[in-house]
Amino acid sequence: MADVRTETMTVNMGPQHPSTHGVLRLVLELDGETVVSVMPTIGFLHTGIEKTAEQKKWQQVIPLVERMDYLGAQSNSLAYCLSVEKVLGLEMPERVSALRVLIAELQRISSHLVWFGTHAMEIGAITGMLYAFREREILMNLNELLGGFRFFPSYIRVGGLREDIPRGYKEAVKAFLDRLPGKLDEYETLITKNPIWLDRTRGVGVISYEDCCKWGLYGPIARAAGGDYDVRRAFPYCNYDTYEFDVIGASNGDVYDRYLTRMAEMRESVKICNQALDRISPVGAWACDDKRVVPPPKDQVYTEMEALIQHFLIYSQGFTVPAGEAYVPVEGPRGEHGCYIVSDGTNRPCRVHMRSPGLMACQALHKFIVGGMIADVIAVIGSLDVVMGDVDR
Amino acid sequence: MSIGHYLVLSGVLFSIGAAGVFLRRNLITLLLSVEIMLNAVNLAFVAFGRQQGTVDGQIITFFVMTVAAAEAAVGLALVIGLFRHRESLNPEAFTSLKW
Amino acid sequence: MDGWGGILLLGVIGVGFGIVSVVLSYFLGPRNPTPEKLAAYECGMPPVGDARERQSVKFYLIAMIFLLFDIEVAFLYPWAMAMRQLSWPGLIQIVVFFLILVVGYIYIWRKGVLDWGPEFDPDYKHAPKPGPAVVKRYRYGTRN
Amino acid sequence: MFAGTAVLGSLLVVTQKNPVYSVLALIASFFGLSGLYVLLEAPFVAVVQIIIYAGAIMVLFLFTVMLLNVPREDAAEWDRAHPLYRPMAVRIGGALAVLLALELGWALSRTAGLGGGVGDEHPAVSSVAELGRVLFTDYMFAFEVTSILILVAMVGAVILAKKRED
Amino acid sequence: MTGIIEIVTAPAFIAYATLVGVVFMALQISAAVMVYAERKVSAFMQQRNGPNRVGPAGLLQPIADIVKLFFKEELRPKAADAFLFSLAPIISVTTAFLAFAPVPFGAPTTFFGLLDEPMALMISDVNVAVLVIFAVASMGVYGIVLAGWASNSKYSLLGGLRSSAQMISYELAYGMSLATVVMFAGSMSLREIVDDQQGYWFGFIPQWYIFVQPIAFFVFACAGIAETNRAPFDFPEAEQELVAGYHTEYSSMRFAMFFMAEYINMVTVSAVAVNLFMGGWHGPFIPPEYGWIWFLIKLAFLLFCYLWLRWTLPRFRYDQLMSFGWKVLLPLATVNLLLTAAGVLYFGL
Amino acid sequence: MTAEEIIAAIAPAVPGARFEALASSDSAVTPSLLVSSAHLVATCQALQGPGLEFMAFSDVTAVDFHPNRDPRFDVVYHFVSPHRRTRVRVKVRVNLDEPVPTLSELYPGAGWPERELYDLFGIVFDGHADLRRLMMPDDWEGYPLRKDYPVQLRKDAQTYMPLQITQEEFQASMERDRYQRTAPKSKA
Amino acid sequence: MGLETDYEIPVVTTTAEFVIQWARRSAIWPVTFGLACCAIEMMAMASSRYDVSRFGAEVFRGSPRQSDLMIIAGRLSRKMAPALRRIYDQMPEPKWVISMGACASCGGVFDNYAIVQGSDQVVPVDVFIPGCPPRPEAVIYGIVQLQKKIANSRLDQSPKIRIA
Repeated sequence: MADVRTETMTVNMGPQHPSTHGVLRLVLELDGETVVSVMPTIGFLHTGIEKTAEQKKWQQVIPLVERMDYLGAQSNSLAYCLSVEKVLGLEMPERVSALRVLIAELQRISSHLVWFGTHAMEIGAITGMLYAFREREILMNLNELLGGFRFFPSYIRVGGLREDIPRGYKEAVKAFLDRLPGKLDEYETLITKNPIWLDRTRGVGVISYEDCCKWGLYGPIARAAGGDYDVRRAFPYCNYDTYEFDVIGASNGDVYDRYLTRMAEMRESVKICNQALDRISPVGAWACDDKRVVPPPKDQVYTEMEALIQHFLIYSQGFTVPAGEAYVPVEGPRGEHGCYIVSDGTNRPCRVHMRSPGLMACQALHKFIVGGMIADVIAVIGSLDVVMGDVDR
Repeated sequence: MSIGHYLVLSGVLFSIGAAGVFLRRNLITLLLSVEIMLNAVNLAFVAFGRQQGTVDGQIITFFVMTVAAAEAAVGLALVIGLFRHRESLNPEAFTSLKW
Repeated sequence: MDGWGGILLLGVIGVGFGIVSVVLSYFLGPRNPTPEKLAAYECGMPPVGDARERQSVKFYLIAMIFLLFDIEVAFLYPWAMAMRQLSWPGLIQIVVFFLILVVGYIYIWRKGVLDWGPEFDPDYKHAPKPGPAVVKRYRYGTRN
Repeated sequence: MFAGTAVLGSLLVVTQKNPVYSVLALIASFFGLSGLYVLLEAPFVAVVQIIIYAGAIMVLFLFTVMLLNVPREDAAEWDRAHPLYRPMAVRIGGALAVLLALELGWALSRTAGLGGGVGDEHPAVSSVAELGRVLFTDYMFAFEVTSILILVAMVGAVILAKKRED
Repeated sequence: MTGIIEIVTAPAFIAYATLVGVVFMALQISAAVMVYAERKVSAFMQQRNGPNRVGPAGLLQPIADIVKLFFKEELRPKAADAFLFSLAPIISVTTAFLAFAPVPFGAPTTFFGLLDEPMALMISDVNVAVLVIFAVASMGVYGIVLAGWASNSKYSLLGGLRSSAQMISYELAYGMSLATVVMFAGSMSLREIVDDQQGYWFGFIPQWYIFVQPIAFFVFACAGIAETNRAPFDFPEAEQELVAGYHTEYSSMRFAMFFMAEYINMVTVSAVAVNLFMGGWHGPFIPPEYGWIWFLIKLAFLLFCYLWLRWTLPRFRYDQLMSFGWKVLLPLATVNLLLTAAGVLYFGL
Repeated sequence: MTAEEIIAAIAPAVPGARFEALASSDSAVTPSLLVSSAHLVATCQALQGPGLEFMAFSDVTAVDFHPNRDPRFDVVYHFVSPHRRTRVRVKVRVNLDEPVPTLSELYPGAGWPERELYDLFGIVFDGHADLRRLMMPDDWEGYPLRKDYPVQLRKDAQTYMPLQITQEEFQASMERDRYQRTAPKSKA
Repeated sequence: MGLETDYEIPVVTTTAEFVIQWARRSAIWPVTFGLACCAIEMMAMASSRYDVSRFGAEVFRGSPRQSDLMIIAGRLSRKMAPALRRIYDQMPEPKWVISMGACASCGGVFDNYAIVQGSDQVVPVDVFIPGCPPRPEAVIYGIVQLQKKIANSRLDQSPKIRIA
């Protein structure tokens, strides 16, 4: 209708906006408070990581891919390492896999905590954010203990891990895992049954499971819409099939269900972490024993000529990966993080590509937003848990 | 202050309002001018009521206000409807009785 | 009449305070305008179009209903003050008054004037009523 | 002083070309009038004047102005069809207004007994309770009719404004 | 001339002028205190320290804020309407000050015998005080709507429109709840309403209207929070949606004035609530002469509740806000009003 | 499910197409097959068919083998069947300036990744509704992810933004400026 | 303009200068402007463990009109640079910029076509904070350094150098 058209208003949201999770830009067409159309624009954080990775050696790519999805950093590096190892044909010892599972699940908790904090803050419960960041600080400390770095420890390496876990790490993780469920209860008392929260999130941003598949939105979004697809179960990696845990889902596919799904996922992650902790012996293998990739132990480097040369080679020109390709999906905090690598047989990758769940979410944004209100836009973006580093790469 | 002062003021306001109605070519300003005229009348009512020592003047003022409010609501709704149709606020654009 | 002087005085003080601080700040602050600085803020993007677009008619309707109910409230106060003298007949009057207005209230409610949500316009998608929010747990069991 | 405000405000209403300013000037004018009401010892009317006129009717006007985005069109209108550019309209309109003013003045001058101070003869009735009593006894019927009026206005305005959206 | 001097030098006038000055300053200071309290209370709720570097325990923080804002550059977007852009914050802050005029904050006092006859601790004792508060509240809309419109920025405009629509929607409920109290007390003067709440039931429950009129208090509190645009109705401040709402384009002192107006409005609404529902300055243990201490205690409690809500509750969505105002509060207030009227007449209270 | 099984299942539905099973390091989980770009859409339709049900779009990317191979680009699609828990990789080999049919009709999720490939590789997708640059600024030159594009680029950062408005909007803003100029207060 | 040029009475202006600069440094309101990973650490800086509010700098304002400090938190892409510049331009003076992290300061690990190699190409930067991302303590330290810089600057010295 022509009249209605003249009464709409075009509003530009982002790139600098308090709640577009970084630098997403949305051009919204509003009729009063209702969103008539939305045009997302991305690329404000395009970092050229995939191009830069082609210039780096295989092992050097890890810090780069960690900075893609900066909240699910170690899920990214896990996906990358797994796919390189797939091309190399490496098999990891059980202890390494368990450690990787532990790290990936802690990363998931950390990412979900940030998600919870920002989501709560965007709907107005600012205090929620500070509570979530309080717990996240402990995870940051754990990272620091592990790799000397709060954010991007780069602890997962091709061929295993960087080094053995430090003394006291298991105890520290255990203490955190014991603390977390109580704190999650605290968040839930703050929010889950809050009538305003329910009003804001129920029936908002609904998507069906079929649409999720078509638009490539796996992960918590699809599971909240009724799917049960979880990479950890469907295509197990790191021996996930030997862990006892539930895949969490819900049925309505709205913002509230995504909230519930992620909250319950954190509890499941705690379960997995506990199981992984039980499997990790205090000392043991922290890398596979492939001489091509893993440098020999320090005492051998100091005493044996071959070991010294090997060490020198790995650290100067890196290792070569036979020509081939592999795509390994990993269930990251936001969905399927997959890494597609192509090697042309040299010591540098020919192509590194990360599948980005955030890109798909941004692309499908109009499915969630159109017909809703401005406030719903915020709630939806929060519930999709978009990380622009992951979207733009 | 005599009642005459109030009445003169009321008359001046009324004239201003009338001049607005006659001179302006903007429906909204026209309506505003009508409000001025109503207010002028109100002032006279209250002044007379005060002079007579009754509250009737004030009560009539209430009713005038109610009428003014109803007039504003319906008038502005008409303005909106007309504006959507003609994209103009000039009353001369609305000379035809049907569209 | 006593109190009104005070209100006027406070109003004058308030206006004066406002003007003084705006003027002071005008002279005290640095001043370095550039075209970008004076452009409208749009999250770091060049402004698209003009802000003085037409607004939704809903705002008008809300103001209109407010105006009419405001009169009702204004009539309420004299009644509230005189209620004890007027006794039951007064109450009956006001109830009748309200009942007539309730007709209008119900009418505007049914017309959707008070609804701001997406269901207001049939052009937009209806969000299905969400079912009970239950966390589903898919038990795969261990595969080993 | 209040009278000055009222007159000045009203003049500005008529002469401003931007309706937003007109609305604001009218609000100022209402404040002047409400000050006069206070002087006339009708504080309740004064406050209701502010509440209803300044607080509600003018908000409605302001919303309409914003809704229609009038200033731009009005400016264009002003350029094209400024009344001062159209001698005929000015002459007729001005003549009518002057005529009206004269007539009012004549009527006033003919009326006797305007010299006395307001409220000299009778004590002021500023009690709201008294007002309410009279309103709900003597003017009972008018009061109930008012509600019908409001109802009709409400329905009519909703129909008119929403017509195009159905 | 001498007459004027006599008036001006009369103790009553000096006391009155002092009173006005004190109230004015107190309101300004209360805004500063509220800024500090807001930051401290939020810090307390979020397990933080809050400001503690600027002055002792960060007490000078609000002063630093204000001074900084004073010396900040004034910006007026090119497309903005120059006059209205400057006028809007002035309207906001003036209405904020004005609303406090008819609010009493203590028993009439002679200032320890300095005055011949006791003077009411309020600026203006008018017999339609409740309506004056209502009227001033309805004027506050203009500051916001003009700020939004004059800025000529979309965020401002949307923020201004939605918050003004919100304010007028809640004004009705506000007026209704006030009317209920007026009807109950049979007076529109806040002083008389407060005096009507003296005494105790059963010797220990104070005769506050909050106990007889809990629904009216609830409606008043909701509407009051919405009128002052505080969480969970803080749409103009909805940073996450419209950046900063109607004052997106405001910088420097003009922004500070909106800020101040918000806090002063909070204080005023709380003060009105104290007077209407919580017995004003009446309270045990403290002689009536020092009733303002009770007043301040009650005020502080209400203000703390304000902050408490702000930092715990999520924000409503706009349509929910509007339907809450129109579909819940308004009928609730109306029914409450009529029932109260019937009750008053039936029991002959 | 191996690549051969998949080819056997879809071959009847795509007449005239020649499929080739490719070896890859992860063929146990993700079998790869190669089709010509002409049969891509039909192949994907067949993949959605019964028995395979690759309903879910996972990813599309491209690889540039510039100096080493003649059809220089591999366009690589990944599809998943969430409930059958299988995945498949479909490859198309194209050369420079050789368009690829778009899959965004079949899998709406392919829309932006295809735009990304257009942006970063310069691969044109036939029939794509909205083929614009996605990551880079609209006025960017070159396709950064090609092998013959430098990684480092020494050039100054742009600090102004070209106005991205339509002609009508521009005209409207000119109109508005005109009125501001006639207003007495403004100086210009 | 105003006090900026008016320093004929040294005692008054010195005191006034002290007070003004004290206020400016005590109430630094940052604009909410997160780009990438560093933004998360910036949020951590405001959260309970690090609590930048102790320095009066926790009032993150959404609108640049009301803020004093822009923290460029993360890598600055070429596409974002104009927007960043625009937001910087829209902040009222006096204004300061902290370049947070390696990427914002010099491009960091991302020495490639997409990233601006140092945000000082786009806006004048007052404080560079190293780290990838810097720890919240480092950011707070950077803010404290900025406070020192403000305290030691004179009112009549305009710190702004126009670039581009």
